[in-house]
Order: sequence, then C-alpha cells, then structure tokens
Amino acid sequence: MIQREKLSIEKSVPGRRGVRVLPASRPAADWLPERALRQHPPRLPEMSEFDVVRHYTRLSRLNFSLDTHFYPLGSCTMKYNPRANEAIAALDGFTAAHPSAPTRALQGTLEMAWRLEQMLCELTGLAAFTLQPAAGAQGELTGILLASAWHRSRRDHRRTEILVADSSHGTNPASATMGGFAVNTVASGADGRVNLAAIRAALGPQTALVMLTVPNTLGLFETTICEIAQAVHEAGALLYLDGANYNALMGLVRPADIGADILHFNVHKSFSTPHGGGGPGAGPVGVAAHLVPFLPLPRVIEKNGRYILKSSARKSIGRMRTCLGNVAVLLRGYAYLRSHDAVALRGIAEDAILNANYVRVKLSDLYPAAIDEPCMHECVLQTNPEQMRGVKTLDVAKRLLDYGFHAPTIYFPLIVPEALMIEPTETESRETLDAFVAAMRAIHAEAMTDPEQVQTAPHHLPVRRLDELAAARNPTVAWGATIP
Amino acid sequence: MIQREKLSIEKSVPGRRGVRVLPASRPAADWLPERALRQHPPRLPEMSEFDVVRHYTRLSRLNFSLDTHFYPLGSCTMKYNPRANEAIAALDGFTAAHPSAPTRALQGTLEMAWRLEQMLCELTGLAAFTLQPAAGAQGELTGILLASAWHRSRRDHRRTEILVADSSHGTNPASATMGGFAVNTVASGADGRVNLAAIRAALGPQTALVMLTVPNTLGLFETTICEIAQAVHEAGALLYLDGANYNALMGLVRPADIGADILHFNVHKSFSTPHGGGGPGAGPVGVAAHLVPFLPLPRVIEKNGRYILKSSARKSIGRMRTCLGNVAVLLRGYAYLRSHDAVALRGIAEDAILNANYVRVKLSDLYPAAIDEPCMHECVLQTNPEQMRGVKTLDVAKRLLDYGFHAPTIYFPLIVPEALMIEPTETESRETLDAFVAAMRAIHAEAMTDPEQVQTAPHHLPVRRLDELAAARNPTVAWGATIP
Amino acid sequence: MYSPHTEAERTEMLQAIGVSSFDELLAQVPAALQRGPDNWPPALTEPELMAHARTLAAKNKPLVCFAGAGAQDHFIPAAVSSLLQRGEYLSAYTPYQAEASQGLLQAIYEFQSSICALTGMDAANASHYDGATALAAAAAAAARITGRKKILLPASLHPEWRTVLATYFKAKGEPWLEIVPCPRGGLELAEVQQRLDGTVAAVVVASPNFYGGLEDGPALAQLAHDSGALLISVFDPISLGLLEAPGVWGADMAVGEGQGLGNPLNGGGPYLGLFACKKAYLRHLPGRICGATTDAEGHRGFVLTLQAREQHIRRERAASNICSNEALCALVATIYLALMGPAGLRDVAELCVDKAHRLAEQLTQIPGYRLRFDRPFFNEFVLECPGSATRVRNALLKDGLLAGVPLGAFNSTMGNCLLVCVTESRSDEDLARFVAGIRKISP
Amino acid sequence: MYSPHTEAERTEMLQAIGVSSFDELLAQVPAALQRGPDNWPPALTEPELMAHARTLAAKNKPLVCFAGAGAQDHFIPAAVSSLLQRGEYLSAYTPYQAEASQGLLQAIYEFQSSICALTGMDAANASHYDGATALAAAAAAAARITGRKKILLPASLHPEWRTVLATYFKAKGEPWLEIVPCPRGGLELAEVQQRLDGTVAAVVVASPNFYGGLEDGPALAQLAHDSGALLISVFDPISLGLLEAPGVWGADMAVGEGQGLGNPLNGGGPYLGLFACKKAYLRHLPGRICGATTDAEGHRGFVLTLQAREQHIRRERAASNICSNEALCALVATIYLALMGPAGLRDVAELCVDKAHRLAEQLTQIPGYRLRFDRPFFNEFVLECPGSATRVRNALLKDGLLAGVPLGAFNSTMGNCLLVCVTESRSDEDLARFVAGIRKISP
Ligand SMILES: Cc1ncc(COP(=O)(O)O)c(C=O)c1O
Ligand SMILES: Cc1ncc(COP(=O)(O)O)c(C=O)c1O
Repeated sequence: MIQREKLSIEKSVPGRRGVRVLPASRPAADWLPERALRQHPPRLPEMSEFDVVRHYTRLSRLNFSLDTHFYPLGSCTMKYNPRANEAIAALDGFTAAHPSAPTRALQGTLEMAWRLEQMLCELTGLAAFTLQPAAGAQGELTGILLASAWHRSRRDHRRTEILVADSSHGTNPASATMGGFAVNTVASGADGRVNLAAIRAALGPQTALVMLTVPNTLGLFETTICEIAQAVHEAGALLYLDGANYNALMGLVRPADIGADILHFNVHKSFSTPHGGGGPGAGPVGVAAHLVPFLPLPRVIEKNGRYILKSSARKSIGRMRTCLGNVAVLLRGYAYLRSHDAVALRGIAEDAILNANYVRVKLSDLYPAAIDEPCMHECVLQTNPEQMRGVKTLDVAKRLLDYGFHAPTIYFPLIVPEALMIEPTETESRETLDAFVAAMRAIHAEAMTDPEQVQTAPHHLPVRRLDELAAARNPTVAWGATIP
Repeated sequence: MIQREKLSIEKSVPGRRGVRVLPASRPAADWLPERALRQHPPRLPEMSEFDVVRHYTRLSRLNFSLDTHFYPLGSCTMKYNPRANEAIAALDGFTAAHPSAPTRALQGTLEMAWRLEQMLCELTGLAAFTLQPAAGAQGELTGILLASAWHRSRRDHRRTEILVADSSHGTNPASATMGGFAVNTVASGADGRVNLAAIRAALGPQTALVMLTVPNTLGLFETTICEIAQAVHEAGALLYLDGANYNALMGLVRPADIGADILHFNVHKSFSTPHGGGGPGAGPVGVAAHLVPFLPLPRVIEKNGRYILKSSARKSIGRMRTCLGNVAVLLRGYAYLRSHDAVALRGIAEDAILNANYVRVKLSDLYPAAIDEPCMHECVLQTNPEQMRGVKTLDVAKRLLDYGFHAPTIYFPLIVPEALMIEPTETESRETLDAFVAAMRAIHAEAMTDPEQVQTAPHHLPVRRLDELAAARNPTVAWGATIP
Repeated sequence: MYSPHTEAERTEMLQAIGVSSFDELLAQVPAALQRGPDNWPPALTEPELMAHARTLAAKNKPLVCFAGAGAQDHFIPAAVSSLLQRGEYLSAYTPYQAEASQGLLQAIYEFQSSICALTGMDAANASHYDGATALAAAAAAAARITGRKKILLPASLHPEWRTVLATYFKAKGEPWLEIVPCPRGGLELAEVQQRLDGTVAAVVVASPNFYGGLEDGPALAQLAHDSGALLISVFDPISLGLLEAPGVWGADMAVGEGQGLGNPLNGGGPYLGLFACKKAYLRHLPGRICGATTDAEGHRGFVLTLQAREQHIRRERAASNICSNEALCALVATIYLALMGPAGLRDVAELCVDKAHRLAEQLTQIPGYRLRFDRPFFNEFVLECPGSATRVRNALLKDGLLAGVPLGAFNSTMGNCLLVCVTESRSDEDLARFVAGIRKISP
Repeated sequence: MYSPHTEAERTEMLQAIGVSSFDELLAQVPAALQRGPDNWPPALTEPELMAHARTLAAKNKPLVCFAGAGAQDHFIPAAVSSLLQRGEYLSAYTPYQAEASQGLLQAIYEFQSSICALTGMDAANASHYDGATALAAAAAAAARITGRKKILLPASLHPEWRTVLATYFKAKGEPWLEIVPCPRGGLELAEVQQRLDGTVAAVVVASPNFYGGLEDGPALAQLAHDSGALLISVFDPISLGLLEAPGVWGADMAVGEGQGLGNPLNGGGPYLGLFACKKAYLRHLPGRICGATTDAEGHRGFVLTLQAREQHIRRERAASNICSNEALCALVATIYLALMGPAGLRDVAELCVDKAHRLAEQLTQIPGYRLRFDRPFFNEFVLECPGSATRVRNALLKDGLLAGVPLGAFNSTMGNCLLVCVTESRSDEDLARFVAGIRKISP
C-alpha cells in the first residue's frame, strides 16, 4: 500500500527537533579551542520523533524479510530467528556491560563465551575456538593468518599459496589474497565436487592451506573429503573448512573427524541469529590442537568456576578486532544451541536436507538440477533460456518477487550457468515449499506463453526493475553528492 | 504486496508444535477426577513458532495504523505514542508486580499512581481522582454511580434523570441507562452548542446529572458552559464533563474552574497511550471535594513518603473492577505528563487547535464546515452528495484509504448529516496535513469527473469494499460456526 | 514536546488560517477560564524520564510469585511481546474502516474463535475490560434474556468480583444478587436448589473457584436449566487446556479473566475480560464483535458486525456502554494460544496442576499446616496455617517469596488461611524454597 | 526444535522425494563420518532458557560507567530499539534483490549520507566490522592508492587498534606500520614530519585520540599532503556534532567506531565500523555501497552498487574480503542520527565535553590527582593517580562505579593512569559519587 518514501533529508524541516537532552551547563567553546569546532552543522535530517518513527516504519514495509516472506537464499541459511534469543540479547545485564570492565564484573558474559566455546568444540571435535571474528569472511582471514603463523613457526617459509575450489564462495579467494597468499583455483569435476586428483596435482611444498566448503556451494558433500584431508596433510599443508553450510551437518558430522585443521562457522547462518539486512554476524574459528597457541587474543579461561581473560600468548597472531567478538550475536547463538538436545540438533540438519531435496525433486523437471542427485541443505537448479523463450535466471528471480517470494541466490556458484541456488532451511513448512514450487512452475508456464511478462518483472513491487548499470556508471551514494 | 492471509486455523497442521514447556511429573488424571477433564482438545491452531510469527507479522501489514498512516479519526485523538513510554511500561519492575503483593513490595507502582493522581488534580483543579476505570465509558458509569450515591446520601431520591446533549458520544446515554437513569436528550442550537435555555428548561428536581463534552463533538467550546454549570447546580444536579476531548484544553483550561463536579479523562486519547486496535485504555475519574468520599476503592494514600492502599470507606460506591486500574496504561500516561512542562502542556492544545483549523480552512470550500467558525482540536466537515454527483461521506472515506490516509470519523456526531469529523492532533506535521488536504481535494475533483471511481472505492487495499450488511444478516463470528 | 512544528511553521499556518495570532482561535473560550495548572513540575527529557522510571520500578520488590486470586504468573513466550510491539497493531484504533484494518480484524476473529474453541461456545466478543466486568455484563444480559431479576452468586466467587457486581447494579437496583454460601469451599447442590425459584435469571459457577476448587458444573447447569435459569460459567482459560469446556457441560454463557494468556501481571492491569456464549445469545453480547463477510469481488474479509447492539448506534437503548475494550490484550491471547496450540496449553495446564499438588502435598506434611477444603483443585489451594496467614506471608517475603494471598481481609473467619497459587513458571527449586521457608518459621 | 514438520509430514515428504528412508539422502556422506557430538547437554525449553540467561546476565555487575577506550555509554532513545526490532529489518539479508529491499536500501543510503554529512566526506560504505578493522581497510586502501608501503600510526591511537593492524598485515608483510611516539599525549608535527619520506602512504590521525585529546588535524593533513601521503582521520561520530569535520580540515579518508550512535555496549560487540572518503577514492571503499538509480519507469530507487570491487565478483583480485557487515548497527546509527538531528547531536556532544571537563576539574582538586596531559580533550582524559590506577578502579567498583580503564596494561609507564570517560548519560550525581569515591580512598 505504501509505495515510495521521500528520503529523511527530504522530510527535514529547519529547526524541527526529535529527541532532546538537557542543555550543557557551559558551552563547548568554554572548554575547547574555537578552531576545533565545526563551522557548519552537519547536514542531518531535522525531524520530530514521530517523523522518524513513521519514516522508518514505512520504509520497513517496502522490504521483504524472513518474517514476512519465504527467503530461500542459497548459502545464506535464512532460518527462523527465535524470539527468545532476541529477548535474551536484550537483557540489561548483557547490553550494559562495558568490554573494559574487570572480569569480575563480566562473569556472565565470560561464562557464556566460555560455554559457547565448549559447545562448539563438542560439536566439531576441534580443540578450541576463538569467538572474535565478526563474520565468516573475517573468520577466513583469521584462519589464513593462523595457517601463516603456523608455517612460520615451523620455519617453513615456502608456503605462499592457498588452494581454493572454483565453486567456493568469493570470500575464500579474497581472504587468501588479504592474507598475502597467492590463490590457486582448483576446478570441480563433473559431479560438482572438487577433484581429488586435481587437488593432489596442485598440492606441493608451496601449499599453505587448502580451503574447502563442506557441503560445497552446490549443496553436495565432498565425497572424497577424507582422502583430500590426508593428501593435504601429507603435503605439509593445512585443511580449512568453510563451515558456512554447516546447517547440513549439524549434529551429524564432526569436522575434526574429517581432518579439518581450521574451520569457521557463521553464527548468523547455522545458529539462527538474525542477518539484520547484512549483519552483524559472528564467525568463530575452531582449530585442531596444534593451532591453539596461535589463536588471537583475548581468550576466555575458566579457573575454578571463575572466568578470566588471557590477553597475552607468545605465539598468538594478535587481535582480529577489539574486544571479545560480537558478543550479542554469540549470545543468541549460544541460546540457540542450548535449545537443542543431540537429537534435535541432528533434526536441524535432517529437515534442512529434507526440505532441499523436496524442492529439488518437485522442480527439476522444469529447472534442471546442476547435478542430478540428492543434495544436502540446498539445491542448485538452472534456468534454461533456450527452452524458456529467452527467460533467464534473473527474470525468474524478479518474477518470483511478484509472487511474494524472495528469490534464491542467483548466478552462484559461478561454475553453474544460470544458477538458482535454493536453500529452504529446516524452519519452512511443507505448505510454504509447495507454494514456492507452484510459483516456480507458474513462472515457467508464463515464460512459455508470455515471456515478456517475466522479463519485465517485477510488476507489483514498490519499484519496477532497477537499473544497476546506471547506478554504477554514475554513482550517487549520498544525498547531494553525485560522484562523476 | 501481501494481500490475503489464511486464518491461523487454516494453516494448522495436526501435531505441529510451537512453544514447548517441560512435561509434568505426573499426568493430571493422577490429581483430578477424570470427569472434570475435557474429552476433546480445543480446536486451536497447531503451528510452529515461526508459523505464528510470520502469520501475525503478515497480518499486521494489512493494517493502517498511526505509525504507518495519518489517522485523523475525530474524537479519538490519534496522536503519536512515545516510544519511551512503551519502554517504561515494559520494565520488569512494573510488569512483574502482582496486584495482591503487600504494599511494601509495590511502592513503585503505588508511588506512580499517587503522583499521577496529584498531577491530574493539578491539571484539572479537581479534588481527587480514581484511576480504576478501564476506559472512558467505564469512567462515565463510575461518574454516574458517584452522582447516584451522592444524591442518595442526601436522601434525594427524586433524581432519576440524566441530561445529555444530542451531539454527545453514544457512551454518555448508554452509561446513563446502565446506571439506572432515564435519559433526556437536549438539542443543540444552530451554533452547534447545547442551548442554555434548553438546558434550563430541562433541568428540574428529577435531574441527577448533566453530561456535557467540552469541547463538544463538533470541536466547539460550549461558550455558555459557566452559565450552564450555575444552572445545573442551582437545580441541585451535578455537572459531568466528558473529558475525551481534553486534548484541546490541555494546560489551557481547568475543568474545576468551569464548575465540573465529575470528569473523566481518556488516557488513551489525551495522554498519548496507544489504542492497541481498540484498547486497553484508562478512564480516570476526577471529582470535586464533595464527591471524594464516594470514590471507588482501593485508593492510594501517601503517608510520610510511603504509599498504602485504602480499601474500605463507608460511603464508597464500591469497586468498578479488580485491582487499581489499568496500571500499565496509567504508567504511560504518567510518563507522558512528566515529559511536558506547563508551557509544553499548553503547546499540546495549541498545536492541536492550530492543526484542526488549518485543515478546516483548507477544505471548507469543498467540504463545508458544519459550523463555520474557528474550531478547537477537530473540525466537522460535510460531504454534499448533491454537489458531488451522489458521492457520499462513506465514499470519500473509502477513497481516502486508496490515497494512503485513514478516514476521519464519519457520520458522527449524529446531528451533522454526512459528517466528516477530522482530528489531526498536534503531532502531525504540516506536510502531512497538506498531503491530506490535497487528497481530499483530489477526491472532490474525482467525484466531479468520475463519481463511480469514488463510490466503488477502495481499489488499492487488500480487500475491496466489504459487505457489512451481509455480515450482520448472517453472522459468522468464529471458525466453523455460522450462526443463523 | 511531541509536536513537530517550528515557530516559523506556526506563524505560517496561522497566516494560512487567516488569523493574526493564536489567541484569535481561542475566542470561544471565555478568558476567565483560560488558566493552566499552578504547580506543574519541570519537564523531564527522555534520559531523565527513563532514569526516574527505573527508580520507581526498582521500588517494586522482585518476588517469586505464589499469589493468584485472579492474576497468575504464567510464562509469556518471547514471540508474544515481540509481535505485540509492532506499530501496526499497537498504534491502530478500533477498526472502524474495515478495509484498512483487515489484519487486526482477522486477528480479532481468530481471538473470538479461539475463545469459542476453549469454552465450547458459539460466539465471543472482541474482549471486555476484565473478568469481573465481563461477569457483570453477563449477569445483566441474563436478566434481560430471561426477564428475571435475581442472580445467584456463589460465595466461592472472587470476593472482589462480587463487589464489582454489587457496585454495577446498586444504582439501578437490578439485577439483585443473592450469595449462595460455600462453607466447604464450593457450591452445594442443595444450597443452590433451595434458592432456585422463578425469579432467578442465572446461576453463576466459577470453576476453578476463588479457592482453586472445582465445582460440579454439569449438575449445577441441570439445576439451573430445570428452573428456567441460565448458567453463567466463570472460567480460567489456562485450565481449559485440561478441563471440560463449559459449553460442553451445559453453560449458556462463559466469562473469564484472560490475563494468564500471555499478559503480564502489570500490578493489576490491563487484563482481559473474556465473554462467550451460545448462539442463542449472540445478540446479547456486549461490545465489539468481528464477523466474516465478503468484499465486492467475493473475497473473504472481516468487519465489526452487529453494531446495532452498540452504544454508538443505539445510545440510551444500548445494552452496554462499552466502547474501548482490551484489544491488544486480546491480540496477545490470540498469539499465545496459537503458539501453544491444544497440546501446549494442555502441557501448561498439566504442569500447573502437578506443581500445585506437589507443593500442597509437601506443605501439608509440615505440622500445623493443612488444606482448608478437601475438594479437587486446579492450581490454587487454601493453606490453613497454625497462625496468622499474613505473618506467614510476611515471613517468606524476606526470602524473596510472595507465598500467596492471606484471606483474612476477605473473610474474617479465614485469618489463618493463605491462598496459594502455583503456575508452570515455578521451578522445583522455587517449590523447595517455599517449603523450606515455611519450615523455618514453624515451631 | 524450530522445524515445523510432524513425523507424518516427514514420511510424506520422503515419499514425494522418492526415497524410502532419510538415510538414502545421506548416501554421499561417508558412514564413518556420521557422528554427532558425544556430550551434548539436554535441551532447555524456552522458560528454562530464559531463566538460565537471566542467571547469566545477573552475573555481570551493573556499574555506573566511566569507561570509554573505544566503547562509550551514550544514551539510546527508546525509538531506536523499537524500530530495530521490526522483523522487516531484523530478519532480512543483504539486499541482493533490490526491488524487494527498497526500505533497507534507502536506509543504507541515508546512513551513508549521514556519515558523509558528519565527516564532510563524499562517500561512505554501508559499514565495516568495527572501527579498528575499518582503519585496517583504510590503511590497505591508502597503500593501494599511493603505491606506497608505509603507514604512520600515532602512539596516541588505541593500542588495540594498532594490534589489529599489525595482525592484519603481518602475514602479507605490507603495508608496514611505523609508530609515531606521542609522549605528550598527542602527535607532534616534527615527529611526523621527520618520518614523512616518499614511502609513506598515509598518516593516521585519531582526534579525539585514545587519551581523549584533540590533535592538530589541519596541520597534519598539510604535512601529509605535502609529501604525497594521504591523511586518514580516526573520528568519534558523537564528537563530530561539535568538532570540525575531517573532510573539511583535509582528511582524505575517515574511519571511526560508530557504537556510540545508538548501539549498546554489549560487552564488546557488535559495534559499527564507519568508513568514509573523498570522491576520488570511492572505488577503493571496501564492502557494500548503496547507490541511487531509477527503475524501468524512471522512478528513483536504490541498489547495491560498484559491486565489481567486491569479493563475490572479483574473488582473489578483490581489495577486501568483507561480505557480511554490521548493517543492523548501521540502521541503528541512521535512526539515532535522524532522531538527534544536527542540534541534538551538538547538544549531546556539548554535554559530553561539559561533564567531562567538570569532572576533570573536580578530580584534579583532590591532592595527588592530576591530568597526565595538558591538551584539549573531548570527553575522555587521563587521570594520574597517586598510586596504582587499577587499585583506584577496584576501590570504586565497590561503590558500583566503573571509574575508567587503567592504562598500565597498555603501557607499563602508565600504571598510575586511569582513562576516564564521561558521556551525557552520567548525571551530576554520578559525577559527585565519583569524586566522593576518590576522596574516600585518598590519604
Ligand atoms: C560459503 C560461504 N562462505 C563464506 C561466507 C562469508 O560469510 P560472511 O558473510 O559472514 O562474511 C558466506 C556468506 O555468504 C558463505 O556462504
Ligand atoms: C467524546 C467521547 N466520550 C467517551 C468516549 C468513550 O471512551 P472509551 O472508548 O475509552 O470508552 C469516547 C471514545 O471514543 C469519546 O470520543
């Protein structure tokens, strides 16, 4: 019903005020040198409190979200965000804690962090976790710095290369570069898995780390993963598992049993914390025993039921950010794990796998699966423009919006042309899946009869299809500022 | 974007579970006689937690509300609901308090109630307030019972009648009947005010109470109110002021100075607490000194900085409900009053009056004002179907929805044909008023060119115009139950 | 404070209105009346206000709650509060424009349906102020329906509810209330029967009653009906997860306090009056009722219906004056019931019964403590103490426990009696603390 | 737990898939790997979970907070949290489908604009992990832009930020970090100038710096530019309500920690990395950037733009790996800034300055206490105590005050130094308690 909103600055009225605080007893000029003070007030909107509340309430209604729409973004694990966990994260005791308070005043936060670390170790079989990384990508960088430090500690300075799969998430190679490594991309086989032989061939004394995603971004388990792990270790390299897709393995597989040396989780995916429109997340990194001394600081240590922070360690790589990590996100993840017993934990993976296969089977006659076999937590299907009168994956995605469904992840993994990467997650009901399947099938039918209808979608959203090229060609990224 | 939602029961799946609690140690049949237990489980929806969250989130999006739309319902005072007051009402200390806890454990709640009463007295000049009534209508009944008890205490048993204005809110006469009184309706004059002469003529030894609304429901101040008060008192009757429209007089007029014996406030109107889709509200009733002994119980009493509950009083009319009142609503009202100094308080009334007059002046050429003079907090305009090609007030109201505005109150007060009762409140900005005015003018133009467009509105809402007659003719008020 | 206008805007708007000063707009208000409050405190900014409110809130003592008596400390799922805070619900008015309020109306329809499902009734209204005022409305309706004037109220009904009814009907003089004594903590059939003459409009039966005890609803309904009276059931909605629905055992109307369905204790309100009835009495329901209908294209939609009953149409001939109700509390209840479902509600009810009975068992093993009544009870029971119940309650306060409600204030013969309530929110550890607390003060 | 499926549905779905048991779907996972955790605790129901969490939360001691050092206890208006909880924001992902995410995208655009307005810059990204990592990204960008390898970091920069940069660049070996000593609590022009050879990519200037002190930004910018280096400003967004914008005094990039803009302390995170720059460097911004565009009908709309910079397109050639950011914290900041506006933000900043200086004045009247540095400061200052600052801090803990951050852990020569922070949230009474607490322990 609401279509477009002006920008906040366009609603601004000079002199209008929102929330007020008491005036200062003396003007700042009494305390600070005049030349330090700003000449012009910042161009922020001047709005009443009500203006602001109505503005951001109305804006929110222009959005699709998990709470309002099925949101099957592959690789993003858009599962229900339990409300109890939000309530917990909002408890004063947690929100008001200053990170530099002495540990005796932070026992609640520290105990939570310590317990969470224990649970992650239990879940994975790994020896220890750092909770510091703010997201998956930062977890990757942490892992890469750990690998680098480990090789350096062994005076092995030849290891300048990281192997990544061509199906890997873009953050894997990008992180490798940030860590100062050369990237060697290993091609996937026809079965959608990395090729054991190709890995073997690529491994060498220059290999520092092999980064693999399990299950991979085609939603497939790397069937030769144990052999790969062995080969990696024999080559003197380390194995990094990107755990972003761990939802498929929750309570089902312990990455340590695979032979992982390093792994990151995405708490904002597998452990149900809200994505918040892009973040915040948390990307704890687990390591096998030999890497523990290298973990970043601080680390929470338990001593006779008290929790303290260890802030120095000779071999530590340092700090990935200030403080412990994204505590309020970790807290939600902790609450999530505590809500499941071992059976329910495995149930997460099982129902995630069940739902993905259900969608796959119900759609793959019209949208062929990239790899035609049972999948794990997500399935990667394809649009065939030749069979669909020129309709592409992008068009299908946009048309889905008209049907009231968020689109799957599209054009990823890069190795699958016209990819539609569908991850329903375990929290979606069969009725929702059926409705989604029906919409996908209806769009296929539309393509056959009226392809333009699909190609010009969306038709029923607050805006019509947006011109992304124009945005990049002539970027306008702030009010009143056009950058040529 | 979301159009229709199934009912929760239609989304129900047998065996599906939402929130769980621990199982009991023993089944109920161990403790209770078998025959007391129900044979069939209640037909409630079986949903997952996520089902429920998504269902009620999506449903909410089918709604207009103050936070999302201008909502100029006359007489309802749809002003901004400050978020700080919501946060205050949600403080554990207040929400967890059991009403039967001893007063020593309830000092916070009691102090708030006591302070609120003091502030209401200060605001009105009245001697005391009961905070017990749950809404304005219950406040009215309370006032009527007080009047009845007062006359009885004076052994004046002839007073069987209550005078109400024909422009009064329906609750006034309905409350009078509930209190056991006959209702005598006094006609308004051509100036939209009750006629002093008519009141004088109607007053007599049978008159228990005169109920007037100030400003009245035409948004006009009763100019002869002081003379009326005098006449009422000379006749031995009491004067009740319906304070639902007090927003116009906030900090500007003290009802005691008018001569009010009894008055109710609508905390959910004048004092900004959210209407919540129909309630809860709070309807505190204030009285002049002679009526204090009759107030319902319990009452909060202060003694040396401690607060206790007075639970018996010989002359008290009794109790209007259990406990103190709608405490969480009162708390918000208290917070609201504390947010204003005397100047800001008067500013509420001033800006409410300013906004109403602004709309009136900008629209009354097309929608004539019922009474053509400055108004107080609201203006009552009219649709003229003869001039507007048959378009009626109902049609204008429905068409406004298409334009993204909630409709004003319509067909009230009953004495104004085709009434549009517009109360913008002081929290709406000029831009919003201008946009509303533009929509009203556009609808007028539409009526002249394409009346059907208006008469068949709404066109852009989740449903088209609903058949209210059919609903009443064949009422279906619960799932699976059609009442013939 | 919350007005957006700047001084410049005010001036421009006055110009647009065509007056030269604001005072011109106030011409109709006699100058003598224009006077604000004399002693008004300075305004608090939001930070100050929050600090002040926190200080006040901290003056309420946090207690582990074993008090009931019409308000129970049930668990509230986090999803309830989170949904409730959505502005689309919170900041809407009564849905007068149905097309713009389908979300709210559908939720009300679901509320009515859920209450019907719980109670076994055919219709329910969109809520009443609280349980006591719902009962007053039901009593008045029964009198109207039967054309009779007397209401039999059990002495086992909440004493404050009895006072509310007396207050409501005092001025009007009708219906009359007759109290049926309950010396053994509940209604006895003979006591009811002997009062059932042709003037009785309705028999009121609360089960669980004020003392937590269960009444013999079916037999009482039979008696009432035999004499041409209606039976009004007073129910606890949580208990109906487990107990037979009043509509099944013969009640004609059912009213209750719905606070326990997801609404916090809040120091006394807002609570939630529930009112359901058999279809024959639909048009006697007071207040808002939502009904299903169709729109101009034949799609289902919802509207407020049967408005001809209401004050805004019928004015002095309306059967009730209710206008604002407890809509948001009803929404809470709707969401709560959807989250719980039939199985969850049964679990909650079973936990209440189980924990209450286990506590009662343990307490009555302490010398000097016994149950005052021997009828089956739901989750409240009357504990007779060796001495003043108020003293017992006060002693346990020091341990942070609110042990219950002393009954002496309601009934002078019950000075030693403590009304104890146990909900699913009380942990086994809480129970143990209660027992230990009592042992500590026992001789 | 949160899956909706019943056993019956699971069976039916397996049938629909065409397998006879779930295990068939797992065929690709080697059986030897199928093993869950060995010692997993029993599940907590929601009531148990809430109780457990409340117990944990209660183990954090509530303190009146005078600690800063990168995280400050600013006032958070209630409207912020209320809007933030809307599912439409909370439960959305990065806006990959722009047409279905216009609300979020517009809010990001408003965020970027607000940060530009504060900093006097032309462009800002949609957020970074925190201030420290934003600085690391800026340093890397400066090296890339200038083709130079050295970054001058002031010793007055937050020591943990220095560690973060060192950690980030250690493996890669570049850029190199050179620390400019700040014995008098801030940068001295000569110290900077003597290090400014042709290898310096950027000079970093934090103002207010770690010690709360203001630096001479304009002069430092001039020096940097003269030698072909960039100037990276580290700012506190609250201070920019009052202090001159870095973009105005010559900074090329500006990074900061945005926690104070409406985000709670949260024991350390999530916080909000801010990153803004002059237009010349737009394409060197890491992470998400929202840009305005038009739709097929010519209406304005918003999209994520310049994605060719990012990891998902550019992979190993991307300048940054950032993917998830701190979007919700950025939304909070956007709403906070809209509520405050320029005047409100100035008021907050002025209060901070005023209260901090008043506290400093009072504390330094106590014998033995003095300010360690004599530069102008914003709302943090280094208090030199007569003895161990940790002891002072610990003593005040007993009064419920967190008096600040002892600096001995960062710098062994500063064992007597306490970094004290005063925000607008501290009342005059809090200040008085602090002073009284210090007097109590003074000899
Ligand atoms: C497989 C995979 N790896 C890594 C990441 C990066 O995680 P984050 O966005 O938390 O940085 C993602 C996120 O989409 C992912 O799907
Ligand atoms: C003038 C007037 N009087 C009384 C009332 C009744 O108040 P409530 O709805 O709180 O019962 C109203 C509410 O609309 C009103 O406008």
